[in-house]
Amino acid sequence: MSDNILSVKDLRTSFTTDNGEVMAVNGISFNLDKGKILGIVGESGSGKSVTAYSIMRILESNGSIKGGQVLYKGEDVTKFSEKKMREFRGKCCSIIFQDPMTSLNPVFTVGNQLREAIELHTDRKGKEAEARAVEMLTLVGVNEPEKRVKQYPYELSGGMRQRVMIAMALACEPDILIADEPTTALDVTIQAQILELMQELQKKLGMAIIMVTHDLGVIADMCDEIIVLYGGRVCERGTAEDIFYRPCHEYTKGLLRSIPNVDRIGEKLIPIPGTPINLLNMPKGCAFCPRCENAMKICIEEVPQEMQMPDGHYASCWLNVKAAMEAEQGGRKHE
Amino acid sequence: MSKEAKTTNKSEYLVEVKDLKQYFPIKVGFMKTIPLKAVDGVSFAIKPGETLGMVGESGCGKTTVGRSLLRLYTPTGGEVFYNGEKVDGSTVRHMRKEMQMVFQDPYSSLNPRMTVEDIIGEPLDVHKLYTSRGERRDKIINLMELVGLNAEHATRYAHEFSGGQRQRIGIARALATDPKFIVCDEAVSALDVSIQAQVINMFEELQEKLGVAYLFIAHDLLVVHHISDRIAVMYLGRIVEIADSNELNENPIHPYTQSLLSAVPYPDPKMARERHRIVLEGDVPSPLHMPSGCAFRTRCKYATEQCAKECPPLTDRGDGHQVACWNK
Amino acid sequence: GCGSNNASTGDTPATTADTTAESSAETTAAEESTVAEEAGTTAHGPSSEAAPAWEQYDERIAAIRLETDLEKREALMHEAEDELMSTWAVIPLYYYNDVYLQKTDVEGIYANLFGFKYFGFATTPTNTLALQISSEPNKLDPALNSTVDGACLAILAFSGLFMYDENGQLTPDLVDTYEMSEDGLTYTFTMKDGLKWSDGTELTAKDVEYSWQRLANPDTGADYAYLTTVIKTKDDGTLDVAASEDGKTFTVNLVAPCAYFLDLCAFPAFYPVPQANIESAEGYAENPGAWCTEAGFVSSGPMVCTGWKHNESMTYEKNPNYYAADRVSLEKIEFMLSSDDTAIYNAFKDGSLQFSDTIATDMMATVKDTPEFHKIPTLGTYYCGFNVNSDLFKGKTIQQAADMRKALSLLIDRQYIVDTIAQADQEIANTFIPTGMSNGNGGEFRKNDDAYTYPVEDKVGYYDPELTDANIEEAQALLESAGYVFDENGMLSPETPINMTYLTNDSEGNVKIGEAIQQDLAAIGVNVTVETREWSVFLDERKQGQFDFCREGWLADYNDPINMLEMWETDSGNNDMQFGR
Amino acid sequence: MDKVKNIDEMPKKSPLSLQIDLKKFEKATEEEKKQQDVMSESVSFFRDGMRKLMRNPLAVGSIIVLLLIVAMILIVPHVVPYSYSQIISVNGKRDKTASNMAPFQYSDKEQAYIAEGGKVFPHIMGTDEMGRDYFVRVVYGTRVSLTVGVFAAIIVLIIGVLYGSISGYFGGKTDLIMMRIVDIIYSLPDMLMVVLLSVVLREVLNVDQFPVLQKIGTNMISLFIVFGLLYWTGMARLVRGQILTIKQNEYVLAAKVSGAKSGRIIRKHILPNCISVIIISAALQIPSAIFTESFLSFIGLGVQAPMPSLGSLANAARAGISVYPYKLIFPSLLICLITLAFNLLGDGLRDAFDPRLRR
Amino acid sequence: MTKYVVKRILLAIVTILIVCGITFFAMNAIPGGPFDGEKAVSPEVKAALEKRYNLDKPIPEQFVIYMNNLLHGDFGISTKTGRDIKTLIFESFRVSAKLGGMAILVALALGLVFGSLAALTRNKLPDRLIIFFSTLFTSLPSFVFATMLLLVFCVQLKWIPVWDANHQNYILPVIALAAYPMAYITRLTKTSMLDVMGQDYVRTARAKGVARWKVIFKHTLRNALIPVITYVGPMTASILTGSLVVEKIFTIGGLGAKFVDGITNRDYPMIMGTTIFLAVLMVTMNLVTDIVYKLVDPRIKLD
Ligand SMILES: Nc1ncnc2c1ncn2[C@@H]1O[C@H](COP(=O)(O)OP(=O)(O)OP(=O)(O)O)[C@@H](O)[C@H]1O
Ligand SMILES: Nc1ncnc2c1ncn2[C@@H]1O[C@H](COP(=O)(O)OP(=O)(O)OP(=O)(O)O)[C@@H](O)[C@H]1O
Ligand SMILES: [Mg+2]
Ligand SMILES: [Mg+2]
Repeated sequence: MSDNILSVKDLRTSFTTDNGEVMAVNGISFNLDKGKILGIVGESGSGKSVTAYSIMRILESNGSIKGGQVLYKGEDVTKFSEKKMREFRGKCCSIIFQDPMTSLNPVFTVGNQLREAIELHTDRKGKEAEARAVEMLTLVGVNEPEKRVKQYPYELSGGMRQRVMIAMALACEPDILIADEPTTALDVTIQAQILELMQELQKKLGMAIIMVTHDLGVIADMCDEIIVLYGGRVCERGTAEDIFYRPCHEYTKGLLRSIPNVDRIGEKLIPIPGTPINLLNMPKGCAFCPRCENAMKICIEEVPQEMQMPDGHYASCWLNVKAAMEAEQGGRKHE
Repeated sequence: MSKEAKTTNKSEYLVEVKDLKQYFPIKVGFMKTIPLKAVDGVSFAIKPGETLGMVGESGCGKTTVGRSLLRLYTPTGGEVFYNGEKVDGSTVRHMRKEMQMVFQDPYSSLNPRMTVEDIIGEPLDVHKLYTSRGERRDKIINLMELVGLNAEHATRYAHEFSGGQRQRIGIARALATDPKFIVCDEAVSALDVSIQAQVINMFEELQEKLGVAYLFIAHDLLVVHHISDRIAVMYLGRIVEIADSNELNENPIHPYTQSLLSAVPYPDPKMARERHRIVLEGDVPSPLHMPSGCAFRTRCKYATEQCAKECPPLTDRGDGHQVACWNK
Repeated sequence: GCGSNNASTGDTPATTADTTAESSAETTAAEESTVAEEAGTTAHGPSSEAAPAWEQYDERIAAIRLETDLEKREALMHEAEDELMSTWAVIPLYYYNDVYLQKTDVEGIYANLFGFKYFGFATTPTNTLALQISSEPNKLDPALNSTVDGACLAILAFSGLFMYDENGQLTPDLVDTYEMSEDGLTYTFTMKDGLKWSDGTELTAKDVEYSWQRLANPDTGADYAYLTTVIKTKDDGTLDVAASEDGKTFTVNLVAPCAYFLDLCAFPAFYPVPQANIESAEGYAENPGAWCTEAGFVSSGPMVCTGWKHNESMTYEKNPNYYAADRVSLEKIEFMLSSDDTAIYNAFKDGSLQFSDTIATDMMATVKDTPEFHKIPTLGTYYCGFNVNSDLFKGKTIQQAADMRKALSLLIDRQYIVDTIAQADQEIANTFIPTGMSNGNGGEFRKNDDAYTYPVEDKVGYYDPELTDANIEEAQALLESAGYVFDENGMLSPETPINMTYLTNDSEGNVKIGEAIQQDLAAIGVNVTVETREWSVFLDERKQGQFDFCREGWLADYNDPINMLEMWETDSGNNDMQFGR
Repeated sequence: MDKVKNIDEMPKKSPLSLQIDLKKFEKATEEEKKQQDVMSESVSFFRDGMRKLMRNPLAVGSIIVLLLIVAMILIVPHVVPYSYSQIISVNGKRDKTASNMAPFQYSDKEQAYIAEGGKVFPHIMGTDEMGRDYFVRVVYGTRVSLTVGVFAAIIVLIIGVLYGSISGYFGGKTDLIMMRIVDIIYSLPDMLMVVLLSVVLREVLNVDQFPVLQKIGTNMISLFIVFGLLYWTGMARLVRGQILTIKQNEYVLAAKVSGAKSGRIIRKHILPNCISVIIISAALQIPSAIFTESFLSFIGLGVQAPMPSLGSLANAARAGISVYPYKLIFPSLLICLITLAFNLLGDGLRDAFDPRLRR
Repeated sequence: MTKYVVKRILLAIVTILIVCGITFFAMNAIPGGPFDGEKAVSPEVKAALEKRYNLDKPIPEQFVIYMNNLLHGDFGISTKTGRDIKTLIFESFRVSAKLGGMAILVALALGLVFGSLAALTRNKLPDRLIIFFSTLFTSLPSFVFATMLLLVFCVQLKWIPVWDANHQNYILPVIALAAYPMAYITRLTKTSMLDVMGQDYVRTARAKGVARWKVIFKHTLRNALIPVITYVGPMTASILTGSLVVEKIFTIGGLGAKFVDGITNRDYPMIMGTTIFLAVLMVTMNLVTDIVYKLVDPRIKLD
C-alpha cells in the first residue's frame, strides 16, 4: 500500500438548503494509487462533483464536510489549516472543471491566470513564471503560446480553454489531478483531443488522476479503477474490467444495458425505469431500490453494506448478500 | 395517413429540403454587416416514418437547419417541401400542425408559469383541435399516457419534474397535433444515460405506433446511430456525408466522418484500448471566416490544392451513400 | 371628522340703518358712473357687471400727482383710499413689521421704515460681524436692485445724497447742504468736499448726474426707473438734472412739488455709481450690471465687497476712502447667504452668526422674549384681494358684490393669523395705507383729524379688525342682502353656496394664512379652496386675474400714500384686482 | 475503519446475517417501491414563492407594518373627531392656545372644558402651529403619500410595460428608435417638466366634472401624471430587458412551432414570466415616488394645501426642529416605516419570486 | 474604439439637441416670465429688458438665436443676476464636483466594502445588520437625514460649527450626499458578489490555492463591479450636478440649487445652460461608463 497517495474514508458532505439538509455525499470510501487513473461515474446529482470538491475543500459556503477522512499521504486533509490547505490546493492536488467556458475568469488574460497559479506554489516569479506559463501551454499543445498568454479567455475556443485549464492545473506538477467532467462540454473531436492529451500527460508526468464523468465511454477509455456512485453512496468499485464485464450492482448493470451499443443495433435499449433520485426525499434503505427491478423487502428497509465480490471488487447490493447466503446455504445443504 | 393523400404532386418523400441556405447578418463596425453562413446549401429528404440522424460539431448549423426547415427563420435560399407541397409564408401555418419540434433543454423549453396541461394543450388551443373542455382534457390525458406520464400530474408545473419527465412533456406537446414529422434538436443530449435510454425508446415506440418521421439532431454518434435509419454528417454549414446508418458506421468515407467515428468513446475497456483514434488537429474555423473551398481542408490530412479552390459537391458513391470530398 | 360649525348661531339681526343708508348712497354713485360709461365709449369699461366703475379713481390719482397744495393732496388721497376700500376688493390683514435676531453685544444696527438695515455703523467687541441675510442677492448694482436684501447691501457699499440716521431721520450723506426753490420744484445739492470712490478716484456731482440719468434710461432696465417720474424730463427724454462744471453742485427740476423727494435721494436706486468702472466692465454692452457681479467692484459706502462666494458667503471690509471712515469701527462683515431656517437658527444659536434676518415662525414663540429679538415697524400691508371680475360675483349688482366682499372680510380672524401664523406681533389692519405712512405734509396719514375721520372712528379704519360677534352678524346680514340664504344653524344654505378659490404662492406662511382664511369662512359655510402655485405661475395668474381671491402684500417704496394708491390705476401693472378692466 | 466486508467472512463475522429474516429477501412489490418514490406535494410557482416569502421574517414584518399603516389610515379618520384642516375649537370658539402642543397635552381651554365635565379627544401627536390635531394630519399625510406612491407606481407600471414590451418584442429598428426616445426623456430636466406638466395639466384637466377627482385635487392628479410621464423610462428599460431575455427561451420558440401568434406569445409566455420582476420593481417604485413627492414638497411643489403629505409635514417641521422635534419625528418615522417596509418587502419578493435567483 | 466614441458623441449631440429643443419650448410654455415680480415693472423698462434678452422675438427665432450663440460658446447672461451663465455654471460645478466627487468616493469605497462584507457573511449577523441599515438609509428623505446630521453633529455634539464663512466644512454634506448611493451600492454589491461567488471561475481560483482575501479582491470584486458600474455612472452624473437639499441645508453654492432657482425665476438662459450642462454630463458619464465597462470586462464589445 505504499503506492497509495490518497484515500477517502467514509466521506460525508451535506448542504443546508431552503428545503432542508441535503446529504450529497453519504459515506464514500476509495483509494487512489500513484500514477493510476480512478474514474468516478454516476448519474447527474449522484455526488460526483461534491466528492471532488470535498477533497479539495472548495465546497460552496452552504456545504460542509460532516464526517470521514481524506488522507493525503497519510495526513487528513479535512483537518488542514487554511494555510496548509492553500498549499495542498494546486500543489498537491489540482482540479479541472467541466465547463471551460465559465471556469476561467473572463476579466484576466490567460497568462495572468496561469502565472497566478505558478507564482503561488513555485519560486518562479514575474518573467520566469511567464516563461513557465508559455512552457505549460506548449506542453498542452496550444499553438502560438506566446500570443495566447496575452489573450482573454473569451478569445479562445472551448478546446483551447480546456487546455489552458489543464495547463493551469499541471503548472505546479501536482500529485493528483482531479478532472470533473473535463470533456462533457466539448465536441466529440475536441473531446478526443483532450482525452488523448490527458493520457499522454499522465504517462509523461506520472500523476494520479481522478476522472469524474457520467460518460461510460470516457471511463472505459481512460480508467484503471472505477467507482460507481448512486445517491451519494458507492454502489460498486473495482477495475474497469470488473465493472464493465462483471457488474455486481443492479444500477451498474442497468447503466450498461441502457447505453446504445453498435453490436446490438436494432435491438431495443433496456432503460432503467423511474426517475433519478431526489436527495431531499431519500429512501430509507438502498437508494436505488425504487428503480430496481429486483428490489427486495430488505432493500426498502436497510442500507446495503459494501461487500467484496469473489473477483475482488466491491459492491453494495443486498442481492449479492442474498446470493452469498444462498450459496452458503446451498453449500451447507451440500455438506 | 390516408387522409393526407389528397396532395396533388405526390412525392415519395415526406420532407424534402433543397439547397437550403440560412445566412445571419452579423454587425461588424458601424452600419456594416457581413453574412454568417450558418447553413450553406443543404439538401436532403426524409421518407414518411423514417429517421434521419444529423451529427456534427457545435456551431456547424444543425439547429439552424432544423429551425429553417420549420420556418422559424425565413430561409435565405432554397426550398422545403412537405408532402410535395412547398412550405412558404402562406402555407406555414397549416404545416405547423404537421411538423413539430422537440428541444434540447428540458428546462428552458417549458414555460415555468404554465401547468403541464396547458403546455401540452397549447397546440390544441392554437389549432382549435377540440370542441369541448372535456375533449381537450381527454386528449391531454391521452397524450400524457402516451409518453408515459401520470395523468394525475396534469395540474403540476414543469419545474416539479425531473429532466426526463420534462422531456416527455415536451414530446407530448410535439405530438399534440398528430404531426407526421418531428425535428428533435438534441432532444436527449441533456439527459442522463439511463433516462436517455427511456426517451430514445419512447421515440422509437412512437414512430412504430404513429408512423412519424424524425430529423434527429445530436452530437452523440452512438445515440444517432442507434435511432437513425440514415445519418447526415454536417461540417460548417454543409453536409459532408450522408448514408445509411450502418453503412456510415462501417464504411465512412469522408475524413471528417472517419475521425468522428474513431473519436467516439466506446463503453468497453478492451475495445477502447485496442482502437486507434484519429485525432483531428485544431478547432472548427469560425463560420464568419470560412476557409475557401472545402471547409474541412484546414484540419484534413488529405487536403490538396483543389480543396482550397473549390467546394466539393455531394456525390453518390452507391446505395445513396453521398460524400462531399475531392480525395476520397 | 366632525365639522367646524362653531359659527355664531342665532338669528341675524336686521342691518343697521347706517349701513343701509351708506350702501344705498354708494349704489347711486355707482349707477351714475355706469350711466356715464354707457354714454361715452371708454377704453376700459368693467368687463363684469358687478365690478365697480373706476374712471373716477383714475382721475383722482392723476389729480393727486399734479396737486401742488399738500393739504388738498392729502384729502384727495383719503378720498382715493375711501373709494378703494368701498369696493371691499382689497382686504387688509395686517401691517408688516420686520423682526431679526441680534446678539446682545452687537450695537448700532438700525433700519428705516422700508426694512433697509444699516450695518455699516455697527459696533461689536471683535470689530467683525457675522450675519445672515436671505440667500444670494440678485444684483448688487444699486440701480438694478429691487429687493430689500439687495438694498441693505447697497446701503453698506454705497452712499447716497441722503441717508437715514438711527432715529429714522433723513440726514445728508454725500450732500453737504441743499436748497429747495420756493415753488418746491427745484432742488440744488452741494456735495461734500473730498469725496472719493473706494479706488481713490474723485466722486463728484457728475457721477450723481450720470447715475440718475442711467436709472431713468429704460435701456438700463432698472425696476425702479419709474421713481424718476417725479423729475422733469428734457426734450430728448433724459432727466432734467444737471451737475455744475466743477462737480460741486447738482440741480434737479421736479414735475410737481414732491414731499418725499429727499426720501428718494436716500433710496439706493438713486445712489451714485462709478461710471468709468461700469462702462469698462466686460460685457457692459449687453449687461449694464456686469461691473458688480463679482467681489471687488468700486463703491463709495462704509464698506467694500471683498469676497463673494456665490450662494455661500460674502465678505465686506472697511472702506478707507469713505468720507466718514472714522465713524466706522467694523473691520469686516461676513454674510451667510442661506435661506434654510434650520441652518440659520442653529448658526445663530451656536454663535456662528451675530445677526439673523430670518426667524422661522416655529421659533418665534421661543425667541420672542429673549433680549436678542428685535422688532421694527415697516411701511407695508399684508392683504388679500378679490378679482372684481370674478365669476363669484356673476349676477350680482355692484353693491351686492361689494357687500359680499365686505362680509367675507369681516369674517376673517386677523388676530389669529398674527398670533399663530405671522407671529411677530404685527398690528392687524383695517386700512390699506399702513400705520406710520406720512401724509406727504409732515404728518401721519392714518389718523383721525379735523380734515378727515375714518368711517370706524375709534378703530381708525374702515372696520373693526378684531373678529367680534358683531362682525359675524353683520357679515351674515350683508350676505343675505346679497341674496344668500342661511339655515337655522347660521350656515350658508346649500341652495346658495359660495365656492371660491384662494390663490397663493407655495411658501409656507402664505399657505397657512390661506388655510386660516379657509377655516374662517367655513364657519358660515363658505367653501374656499386654497390653490397654491409655484411663484412665477402665481404672479402670472394673479396678474391675469385668474383667481377669485388671492394673497397680496405691498411694501412701500417710499414714504408716501401715493405709492400704494397709484397701483390701483386701471393701467397699472400692479392692478391685480382688475379694477376697471 | 474500513467498512468493507470480506464476503467470506461476512456470514460469520456478522451475526446479524444469521438473524436476518429471510422473508426480507423476498422480491418487493411495486406498491412497496412506489411508496418510496412519492413526488412532493404540488406547488404552483406562486404558492412556492409565497411560502418562501412567509419564511422571510423581514418581509413578513414589512407586510404587517404595511397592513397596520393601511388599517390606521382607514380607521383613524373615523375614530378621531378632528379633521385634518380643522383648527381646534372648544365650545364653538377657536382655541388660540392650542397651537404647537406636545403629544397628549391639553390646552388651557380644553383643560377648563374637561374640568367642566366635557370630553376632549387626546391629541396623540400634539397639535401643529395652527392648532390642528397633528395625529389626524399625519394620518392624512400618510394617506396622501401612500396614494401618490401607489398610483404613481401603477401609472409607471402601465406606461413602462406597454412601451417596454413593444420595444423589446418587436426589436430591430422599432427598438432602436424607442430606446433613443427613452434616452432623451431620461436627459430632460425633470424639475422643469414637473412645473410645466403641473401647470399644463391644471389647464387641461377639468376636474370639476368628476367629484371624485375634485376631492383628490388637481395638484395630486398632476403629481400622478407627472410621475407617470417622467419615471416610466426605468420601467420600460427593465421590461424591455426582461422580454429580450425571455424571447431567447425555447418555450417561446416552442409556442411559435405550435403556430401561436405574437399576441398569444406575449400574453401567455412573455408577460407571465416577467410579471413578477415587474411587480417587484413597481413595489420598489412606491417608496421612490413617496420620496419624490417629499422632495417636491421640499421645494414647494407638493400636494394642495391644506391637504398634508408626509413630505410636506416633515419639511414644514424642519424649521422648528429644536423646539418641536416631535413634529418632524412623526412624519419622518412614517415615511421611513413605509419606505423601509416597501423596500424590505420588495427585496423579499425578489428573493422569493425572481427566477434568476432560484438555485 | 475611437470610431465607437465618435459614433457615441454624434449620437449624444443629437440627443442633446433634442433635449435643448424640448426644454426651450417647454420653459417658454410655462406661465410667467423672467421679469415678472411682486411689483410690476414699467412697460418701457420691461420692453428694454426683453429686447436685451431677445425675448421680444418669436420663440422659434429666439431658439435659433440661442443655438447660434451656443455654437459660439455663448451661453448668455442670467436674467436674474446678470452674471455670465458659463462662469456661473462652471463656478458652481467646481463646488458641486468637489463635494460630489468626495461623496462618490466615500459611497463607492464604503459601499463596496460593506457590500462585500455582507456577501461574505451571507445570512449571518453582519450581513443582516448591513442590509438592514443600508435599507434604512435609503428610507429617509435626504432633507430629513441632512437636518438630523446638522442637529446631531453641529447642534448637539458641537463638533462642527453650523456655518463658518472661511472654512466650509464638507464632512456633513459629504455624508448626507453619500448616504443614499452608499446604501444602494452596498445592496448592489452584495447581490452581485453573491452572484459572482457562485461562478465557476471563483471556484477555479480557490482550487488553485489562492488565498481567500485575494479570491475576493482579485477574482470576485472586479467581476462583481459590473452591475455596480451601471449604477455608478448615471449616479455620478447626478451627484456631480449637486443636490438642492444638501446645498440648501449646508449653505453650499453648488449647481443643484441653480437649476431649481433658474426655474422658479424663469431665468431662461440659466435653465438652458444648466439643462445642456446636465445633459452633456449625463451623456458623458454614460460614455465613460461604457468605456469603464470595457476596461473591467474585456468581453464587452463597444458597439
Ligand atoms: N451548493 C449546493 N447546495 C445544495 N445542494 C447542492 C449544492 N451543490 C450540490 N448539491 C446537491 O448535491 C447533489 C450532488 O451534486 P453533484 O454536483 O455532486 O452531482 P454530480 O454527480 O456532479 O452531477 P452532475 O453530473 O450533474 O455534475 C445534487 O443533488 C445537488 O443538488
Ligand atoms: N439567430 C442567430 N443569429 C446569428 N447567428 C446565429 C443565429 N443562430 C445561430 N447562429 C450562428 O449560426 C451558426 C450555427 O448555429 P447552430 O445553432 O445551428 O449550430 P449547432 O450545430 O446547432 O450547434 P450546437 O451543437 O452548439 O447546438 C453558429 O455559428 C451560430 O453562432
Ligand atoms: Mg458535477
Ligand atoms: Mg444546436
